[in-house]
Amino acid sequence: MIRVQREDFDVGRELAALTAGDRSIGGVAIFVGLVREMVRGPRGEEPISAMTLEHYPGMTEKQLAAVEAEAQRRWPLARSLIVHRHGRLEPGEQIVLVACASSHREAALAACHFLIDWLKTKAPFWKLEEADSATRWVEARSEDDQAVERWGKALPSTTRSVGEG
Amino acid sequence: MIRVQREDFDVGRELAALTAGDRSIGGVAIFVGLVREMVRGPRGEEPISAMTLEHYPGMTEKQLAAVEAEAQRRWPLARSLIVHRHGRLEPGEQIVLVACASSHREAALAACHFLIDWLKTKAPFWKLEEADSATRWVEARSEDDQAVERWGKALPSTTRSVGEG
Amino acid sequence: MRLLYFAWVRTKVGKGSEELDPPATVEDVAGLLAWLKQQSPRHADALADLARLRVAVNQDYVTFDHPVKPGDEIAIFPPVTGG
Amino acid sequence: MRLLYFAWVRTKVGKGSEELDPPATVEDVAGLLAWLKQQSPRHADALADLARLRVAVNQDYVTFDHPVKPGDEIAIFPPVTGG
Repeated sequence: MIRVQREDFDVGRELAALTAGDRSIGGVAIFVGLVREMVRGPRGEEPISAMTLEHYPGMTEKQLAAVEAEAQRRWPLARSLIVHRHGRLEPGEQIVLVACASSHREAALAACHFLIDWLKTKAPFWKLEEADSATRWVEARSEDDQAVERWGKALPSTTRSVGEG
Repeated sequence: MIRVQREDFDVGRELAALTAGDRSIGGVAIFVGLVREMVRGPRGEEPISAMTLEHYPGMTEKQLAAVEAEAQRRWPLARSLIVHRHGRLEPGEQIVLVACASSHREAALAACHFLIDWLKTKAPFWKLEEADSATRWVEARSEDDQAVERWGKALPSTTRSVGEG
Repeated sequence: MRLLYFAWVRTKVGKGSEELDPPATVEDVAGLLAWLKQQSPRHADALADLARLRVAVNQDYVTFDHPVKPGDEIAIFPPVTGG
Repeated sequence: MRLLYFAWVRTKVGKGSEELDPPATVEDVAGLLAWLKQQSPRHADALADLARLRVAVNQDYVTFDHPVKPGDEIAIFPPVTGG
């Protein structure tokens, strides 16, 4: 299941809903992304007061559903969940939740890792940071591109970027 | 931090307590183990009505603290938490929680994976399954031994088993 | 043809979306980007460095040789930074 | 010397712990296990297959050649199955 929302989420409640009624589940791997206060700025590490997540409504849901389907295809998952927030968030706030439930612990852990790596490079979100009453768009990180490459070939119909053509 | 307890835990509340006050945290990787209803029995997959987790008080805390310290040594973690329950648990109940918080997503994910793998083979817990009004002790799985081997050499003072000598 | 802009592409162009009818000679993404640059100095500035742009046609990532046609929803944006 | 037994080692021995004073000739884990087997048929049954046993001395895993001495807390149990 995927959700794109402004509202915060409660990980305990999401976990209970995800696993409810399925007693084949032996493990749930979860990743929660938070807004960091210190970020890489033009003059090294510096604090931000907030960030705003812009997204592309419609495409976001389509891409998240595609990466979730890919995870379900690659690993034997009983259930999975992606919740991604948009709008203005302050340091310490939750941004994203990925949860993968499986009878097999390895499948849950690998699928969760895969989903957060893919999200970082495929989901159409953009972060605008506020620092010292100025704002700046966050640059994509080459580490994130490298992290996603470990998972092998991307889905041809949904994930090619311009530069790869 | 480590805790060994009979009581259930709320993952949302544990997560909030783990990250409170540290705004350097960019991601938290969590693993929650649940009691599965269907287990490998002598006649293939069969349902259990409950399991009882026996543990070695004192050594459990010592070993969990050692694996947590090893994770802290290997990865730049801001915070970490292991909660392991003991006593009688029914299918669907939570058994174990591992949570690793870091400014780096990869560190959080790897440390969480490491901790659950180590727990499985090092923490002195034993599962007694109840099925059809009979009980049986769960056998250790060779897959778990293999899973932990990927993380390289164990701590010499705490983790050698008899068979490795 | 519906054009959508996000993040700094949006702020540079000065709007989040617009309806445009490029000439029939515009057959693919590369042709569309070249034509769009000529629409205003703001478009030219936003689209100056093609290596920093990603394009989606009908909500799927595409390469520059992907065809475009009337009725398509075409989004232009920087590399994504969510998660 | 305090002996602790867990899981099926405990149920086979019939108790979770006992205080024992092995003779001075018992110097390591292997010697202790051999001596324990002679204490009762239940001990002999519980400790019959050494390959299925793990031992901790003072709450650390040890190998069979690890020394044991009076005052030690020595636990004998099957491979662990937590998590």
